[in-house]
Amino acid sequence: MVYKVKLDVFEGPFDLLVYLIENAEMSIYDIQLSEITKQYMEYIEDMQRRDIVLAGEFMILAATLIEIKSKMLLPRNKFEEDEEGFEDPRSELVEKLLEYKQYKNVAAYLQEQEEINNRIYVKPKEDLSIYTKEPDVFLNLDLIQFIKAFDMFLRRRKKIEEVKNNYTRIKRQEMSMETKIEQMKRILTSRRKLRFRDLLGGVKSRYNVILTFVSLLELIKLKSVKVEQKTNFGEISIIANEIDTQQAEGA
Amino acid sequence: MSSKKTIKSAFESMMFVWGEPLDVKVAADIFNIDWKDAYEYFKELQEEYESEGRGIRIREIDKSFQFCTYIENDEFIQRLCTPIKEKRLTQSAMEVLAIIAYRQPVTKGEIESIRGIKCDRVIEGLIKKNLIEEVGRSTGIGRPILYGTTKLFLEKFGLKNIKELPDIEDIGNIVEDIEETDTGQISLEI
Amino acid sequence: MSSKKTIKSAFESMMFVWGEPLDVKVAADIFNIDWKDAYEYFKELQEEYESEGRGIRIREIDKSFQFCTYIENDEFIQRLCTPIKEKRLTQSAMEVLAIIAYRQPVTKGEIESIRGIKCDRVIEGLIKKNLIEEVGRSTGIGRPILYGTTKLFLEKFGLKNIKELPDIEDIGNIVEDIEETDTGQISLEI
Repeated sequence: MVYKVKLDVFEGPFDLLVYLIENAEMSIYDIQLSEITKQYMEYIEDMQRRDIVLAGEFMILAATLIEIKSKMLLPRNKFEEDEEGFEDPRSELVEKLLEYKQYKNVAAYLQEQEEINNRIYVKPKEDLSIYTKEPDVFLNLDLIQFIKAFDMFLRRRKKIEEVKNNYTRIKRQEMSMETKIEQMKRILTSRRKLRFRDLLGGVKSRYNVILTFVSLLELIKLKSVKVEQKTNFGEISIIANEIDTQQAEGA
Repeated sequence: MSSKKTIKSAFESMMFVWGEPLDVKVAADIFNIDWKDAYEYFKELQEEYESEGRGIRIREIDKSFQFCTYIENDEFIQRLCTPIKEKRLTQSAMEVLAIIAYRQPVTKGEIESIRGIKCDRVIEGLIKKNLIEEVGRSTGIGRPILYGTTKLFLEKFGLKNIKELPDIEDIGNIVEDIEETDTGQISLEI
Repeated sequence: MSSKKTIKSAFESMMFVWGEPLDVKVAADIFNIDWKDAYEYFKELQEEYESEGRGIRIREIDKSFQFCTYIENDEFIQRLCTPIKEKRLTQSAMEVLAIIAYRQPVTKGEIESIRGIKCDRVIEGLIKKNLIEEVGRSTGIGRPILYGTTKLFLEKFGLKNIKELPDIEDIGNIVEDIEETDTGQISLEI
């Protein structure tokens, strides 16, 4: 039987196959594979003759059909036939075709719905530009955000307090006047004459300067050193008192 | 606090100016009322227009409500004017849309394996028409994009929500019924 | 010949689609009926929408009829259509508000000593936003103003009363809880 299909545009190889099966009045559950494969191939050849670009998927299905056909031609072995689990090589294809057919039906249903809905009209949105000029300012408040903000503040404050505490601790740990005096005395034993800045030991923090100066005053009071300053804000020269140095050395 | 009557009347005005489906939540927020109450009011209005046989009706789309014309009046509307109709969807677009509607969220790969053919272009077209959209990514290899239908899809096909789609098992019968009814009508007209 | 009911329903659909005032003559011609009858039908429809207190009404303009919104609903339409701009409180405003909320009634001096920074402007801003208010005067030197939170403050934060504020000792924990939940969500997203 020479089968002529009109050149509809098919939506894919399954679409074509379903068409062929239905046209041949075959049951989808019992596809006569030789017949349907022949028709399918004829159709594809026809398409190619007409120079219609066929998607690769049409060829893949053709190959699948031929594969199934050859499997069915193979003599079945007795053992397999007795098995309950014997699988018809067509079953996978049938399953796919049934699923596809279902969605084809859905497509038809949607088409109906679209048609029905096309009979209903809606109106466009009114020109709302008169309302959209000045937006309403709306204060967005959220309790969680509020708590978070406050917590952040509390944490920050706690941190500052901690830093402050550390700061005082460090201060207490800084050199005492007694230690400073001892240190200065040691320097004065090796160098009998020096400048105030030599006593700072490179640390020019306010604390160290004051500490050094106060210690120096103490040493003056103890008559351990003599101090000279030639001009206001000028260099302070310090000269160690011999006796005292010797005492220090002896100690 | 506004009375129910006032609120329902306001909902009608709001739907009218809005044109597009009006979100129940938006409407409820304007009166600071419960979503459920607002929904109830919309349903009551819908029922009123229907029972009075009005030429305008209210339809529900995805928790939104919209004024529209009574379907049976389309003939008279067309006599008055020819409203611009959108181009109908192609058969392939319908098939892809059908698969996405029932299997969403679904990947392109799944769609293609059901149809047995590539469908990049069709998907692109449906996205452009705003009938489908990306709804996430699959956890599978390559994390492919998952597609789902949009609100416009519901609107275009006159569905309240996606659950209103008939059971896929029944679809065959429904389509046959429609075809039979159509034939019936034609023979009556002759 | 169409029934009066059909014609009236069609008129409604036609007015709805037409948008602009629909000429009675045009409408009458579609049904091949008398101008007078058509006019009568439009007047009946107008009367129906009015007596039912609908949110959409029909107005007559020079022998034409048109759907429009009910004038008293203008306020609600405006609320629907006016875009909302969200504004948030600054961090300093939040801090001052928090101190007031927890220590009220409280003077500006106390707030400033807690924050270690002047806050005249912030307090002014909060008063303007009606989130805080003057609640009296302290008995201290100079009788400084005492501040407290307002009813709007409770409303905006969804609190029944000021006692519903989380315990200040718990604040650290609460924030940690929130952060943990947040992290949980993030890890789920990955």
